[in-house]
Amino acid sequence: MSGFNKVVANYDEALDGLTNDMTLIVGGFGLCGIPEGLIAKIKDLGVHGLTCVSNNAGVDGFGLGLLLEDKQIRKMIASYVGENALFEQQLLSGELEVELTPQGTLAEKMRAGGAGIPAFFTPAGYGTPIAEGKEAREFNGKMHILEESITGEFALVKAWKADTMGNLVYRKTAMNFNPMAATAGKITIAEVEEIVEAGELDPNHIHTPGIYVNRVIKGTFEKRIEQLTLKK
Amino acid sequence: MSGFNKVVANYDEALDGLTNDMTLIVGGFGLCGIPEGLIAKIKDLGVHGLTCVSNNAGVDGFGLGLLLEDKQIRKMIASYVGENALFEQQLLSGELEVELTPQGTLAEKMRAGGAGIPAFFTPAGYGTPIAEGKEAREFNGKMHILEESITGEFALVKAWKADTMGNLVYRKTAMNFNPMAATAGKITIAEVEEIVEAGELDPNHIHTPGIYVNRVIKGTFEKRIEQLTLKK
Amino acid sequence: MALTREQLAQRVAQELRDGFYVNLGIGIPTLVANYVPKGMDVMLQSENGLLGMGEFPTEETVDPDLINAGKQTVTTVTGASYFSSADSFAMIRGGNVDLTVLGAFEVDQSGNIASWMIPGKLIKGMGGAMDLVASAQNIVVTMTHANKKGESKLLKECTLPLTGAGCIKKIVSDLAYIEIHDGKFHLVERAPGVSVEEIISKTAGELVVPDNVPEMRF
Amino acid sequence: MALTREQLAQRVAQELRDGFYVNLGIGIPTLVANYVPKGMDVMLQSENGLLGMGEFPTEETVDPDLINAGKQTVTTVTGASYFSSADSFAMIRGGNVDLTVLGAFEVDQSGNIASWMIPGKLIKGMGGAMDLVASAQNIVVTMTHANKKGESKLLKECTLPLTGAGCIKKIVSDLAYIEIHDGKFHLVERAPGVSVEEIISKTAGELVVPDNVPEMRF
Repeated sequence: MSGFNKVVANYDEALDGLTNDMTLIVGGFGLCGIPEGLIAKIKDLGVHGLTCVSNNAGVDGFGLGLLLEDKQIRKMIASYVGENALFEQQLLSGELEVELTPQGTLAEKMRAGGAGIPAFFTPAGYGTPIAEGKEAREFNGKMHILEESITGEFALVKAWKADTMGNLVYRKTAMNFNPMAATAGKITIAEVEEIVEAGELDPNHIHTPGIYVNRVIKGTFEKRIEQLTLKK
Repeated sequence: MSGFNKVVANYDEALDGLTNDMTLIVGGFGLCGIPEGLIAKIKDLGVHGLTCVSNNAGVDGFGLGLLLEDKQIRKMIASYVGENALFEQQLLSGELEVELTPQGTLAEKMRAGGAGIPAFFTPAGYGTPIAEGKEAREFNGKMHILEESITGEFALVKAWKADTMGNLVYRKTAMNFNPMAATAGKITIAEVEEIVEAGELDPNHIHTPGIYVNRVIKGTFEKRIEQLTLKK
Repeated sequence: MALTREQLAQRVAQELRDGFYVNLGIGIPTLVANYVPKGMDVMLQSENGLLGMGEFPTEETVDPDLINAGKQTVTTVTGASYFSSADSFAMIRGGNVDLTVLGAFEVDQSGNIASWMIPGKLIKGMGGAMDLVASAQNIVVTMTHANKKGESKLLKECTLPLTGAGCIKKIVSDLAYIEIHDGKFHLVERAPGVSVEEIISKTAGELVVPDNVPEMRF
Repeated sequence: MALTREQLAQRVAQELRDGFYVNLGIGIPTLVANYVPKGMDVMLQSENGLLGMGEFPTEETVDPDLINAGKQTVTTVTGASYFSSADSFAMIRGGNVDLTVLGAFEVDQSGNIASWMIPGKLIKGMGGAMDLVASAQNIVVTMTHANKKGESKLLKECTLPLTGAGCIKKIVSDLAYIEIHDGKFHLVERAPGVSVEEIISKTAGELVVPDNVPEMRF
C-alpha cells in the first residue's frame, strides 16, 4: 500500500511546508491530548506570524505556551486562554491578538470546516459581545447567530494509535478537539503514541479515517497534568 | 442504576406514546441496519398520518414498505425512494407526499437537528430544483444554500449492541443513518441484536452515548439483502 | 445564616432527579456531586468529552488522558463514554442535559447572566459557558446573593457583558432560592435563619415576595 | 468504434493515481475498480459509510451488514473503516475524495450536469449525487455521447433538471475524452477508430477541436 503509507521518519518531514503566517488547527484540551513533539518542533523551526486555532494556549514552557516565548503566534482563536504569564504580557502589549470563541462553537467551526459546511446557526453567544457584527436569526422561537467555519493550512493532532494508513484512535478524554482538528487541516499531521500495521485497528472503531491524515509520526509524550486532583 | 435502565420488555412498551401524525426519524440505508421489529409493530399499531424521515422507504412487504400497505405514511422525507410498487401507486394518486433531499443534506439535517444547530449552509443542490425557495449565499467563492435541521417526536434506530444504559455500538455499514437518527428524536428507541450489562462496552468506542437513548429493546432480525451480489 | 458552600451544593442537589444527566460547572457546582440523594443515580457530563464522570483518582489510578472540563484528573463510572468536543456540545446544544449548574457574577430579572468577563481585568475566555447557558432547558445558577462589598448580584439589568440572554430561571444563592419569570425575580425559599427583609435589601432587581416564604430544608 | 462499457471504465481508470481515495457511482463507474493500474493502490469510498471497499463477497463471506451505496453486498480491504452517513458526506463535502466518477443524462458546456430526474417519469430521488457533484474537486462523468435516438447528451444547456451547476470538468464518453473550461467543450482524445467528424456531429454544445486529436491509448 505504498500510496497510503503516511508514516514519516522525523519531525522535519512531518512539518515540511510549514511557513510563516500560516493557520494551524491544533488538537487538545488544556494540556491533555496535545501534539507535544510537533509543537516543540515548531519552536525549533522558528516560523512566526502563526494563527493558532486551539481551545487553549498551553502554559508557560509547555504546549502552545512554547510558541509564545519567541513570539511565533500572532493570533489565537480559542475559548479559554491566559493560563500563563507570557500570554498575558503579549496580549496587553498588543503583540498577540485573541479571538475568543465559545467552546462548542469552536468545536463546531472546526467540524464544519472539515465537513464542507461554510456556516451554521447556533444559539451560543446570542445577546453577548460574541454576537457583535454577526447575523442573528430566529428559528423555532429562539434566537441564533451565524458562525462561519474554520480551516487551516495545517492541522496538528495527537492520537493514541495510528496505523500506517493514517487511521487514528484516540484515548479517553485525550480525544477532545483532535477529531475535528484532523478534518480541518489542508495537511493533517498526527503525532501518536503507537503506530501499528494497517488492518490492526478495528474498522468498526476508527475515530478518524486515514483519508483525513497526511502524515503520521511516532512521538514521545510527557503528558503533563495541569490540575492534578486526587481523592481525599 | 435504576434511573438509567433503558431496557423495555416488549414492543408495546417500546412504542408507548406513538400516535397519529407524528414525525419519525428512522435509521437505515436500504434494508441495511433498519429497526425491523419496531417498524413491524407500527404496522400492527395502525397509527397513521406519519411523516417518516429515512434515507429510503423500504421495499414491498419489508421495512418502511410495510407501513405503505395500510397507508400509514402521509409524507416521506428521503433521498431515494420508489423501490416498491405501492410507493409509486400512492405517490401518483397523491395519497403520499415525498420531499426529496440530497443524501448528505439529509444526514446533516438529522445531525444538526440533534446537535441544536437549526440551519446550515451546504453546496449540495445549489442551482437545482432542490434550491427553490431556499436562501443562497456565497462563501469562499462558492454558492451554498441554507438548509434547516430535522427533528422528530420519535427516532427508531437499529444497533448491534446496547448496554442497559442505552449506550450503542453499530456494526459495519449497518451504522449509516442510525447515529444521527438517534440524536434527532425526542424519544429515541434502539432495537438491538444484543443487550449487555453496563460497563461491558468499551467507553472509548461507544458510537451513541446513552444520553440519547430512551428505550432499548432486543429484536430479532431477518436482515434481508436487497442486492445480493457475489464474486463471479 | 447565609448558606456555606457545602449548603449551597446541598440545596442545588435537591434539584436532581433519578436518571438525570447533569453538567456541573467549576467551583461550588462541582460540589453538588457530593450530595446526590440516596437511592438516586445521576450521570455527570463533562463538556470536554465525557459522560459518566466519577470521583477524583488515587495516585495509583490517575491518568493524564482522563480529565474533566476544569482540567482536573478524574475517573469514570460504569456506563461512561468518551466522545469529541464537537459531539459533546452537540449533546449540550441538543438539549439532552437535564440539569446544568453554574456560577455567575450577575443575573438579572430578565434571566440574563454575566459570568465570564469583567472589563478592565484580563479576559480569559468563556470556555463552554455560552454554549451551556444558551442550550440547556434547566439551569441552576448558584452564587452569593451579594458581592464582598455587599452589592447585589441579582440586578434589574446586568452591568457586565453577558454570557447568555434570557436563559436563567432558577438561582440558588446563599440567602435564597429564587425563580425568574415574567421579567421578575420570585422569592421561593429563604436560607435557614435569613429574613425576608435581608433578601429584599440585597436584591437590586424587582423581587416578588409571597406571603409565605418557607425556609430551605436539608 | 464506440467504446464498450469495459473500455469506458478502462479509460476512466487512467485518471487514477497511487494513493487516491475514489468514489465510484453506480453502473459503469463501478467497473472502474476492475482496471486499477498495476502497482497502484486506491481506496474506494462508499457514501453509505465505508472507506476501503473491496470486491464482492463469496457465499461464505456475504454479510447483510456490509453493503455499498448501490446496496450491493461487498467486502473490505485492509485499512478500511466504517462511519456514519453524516461523517461520510462530511468527508465528501470537505473535499477529501480525490476522484469521483459518475454517470449522467446530460452535461452542458457550462459544466452543469443532469442525472437524477426526467420529468414525467417516476422520480426516485437524487441519492448522494447532488452532494458528490457539488463537493468533489475532480469529477469524471462517464456516459454515452448520444442517447439511443442519436441525440447528443453534451449540450449547450441542459434541458433536464440539474443535479449540480458548473461542477463538471471532465467527460469520458464512448466517443471521446472531453474537458470543459471557459464555457466550452474541448475535445482532447477520441475513441480508437472514431472520427473527429462523428464527435462533432454528436456534440450539440460548442466544441473546441484542436488540430491534432490523438486516439485514446489502452
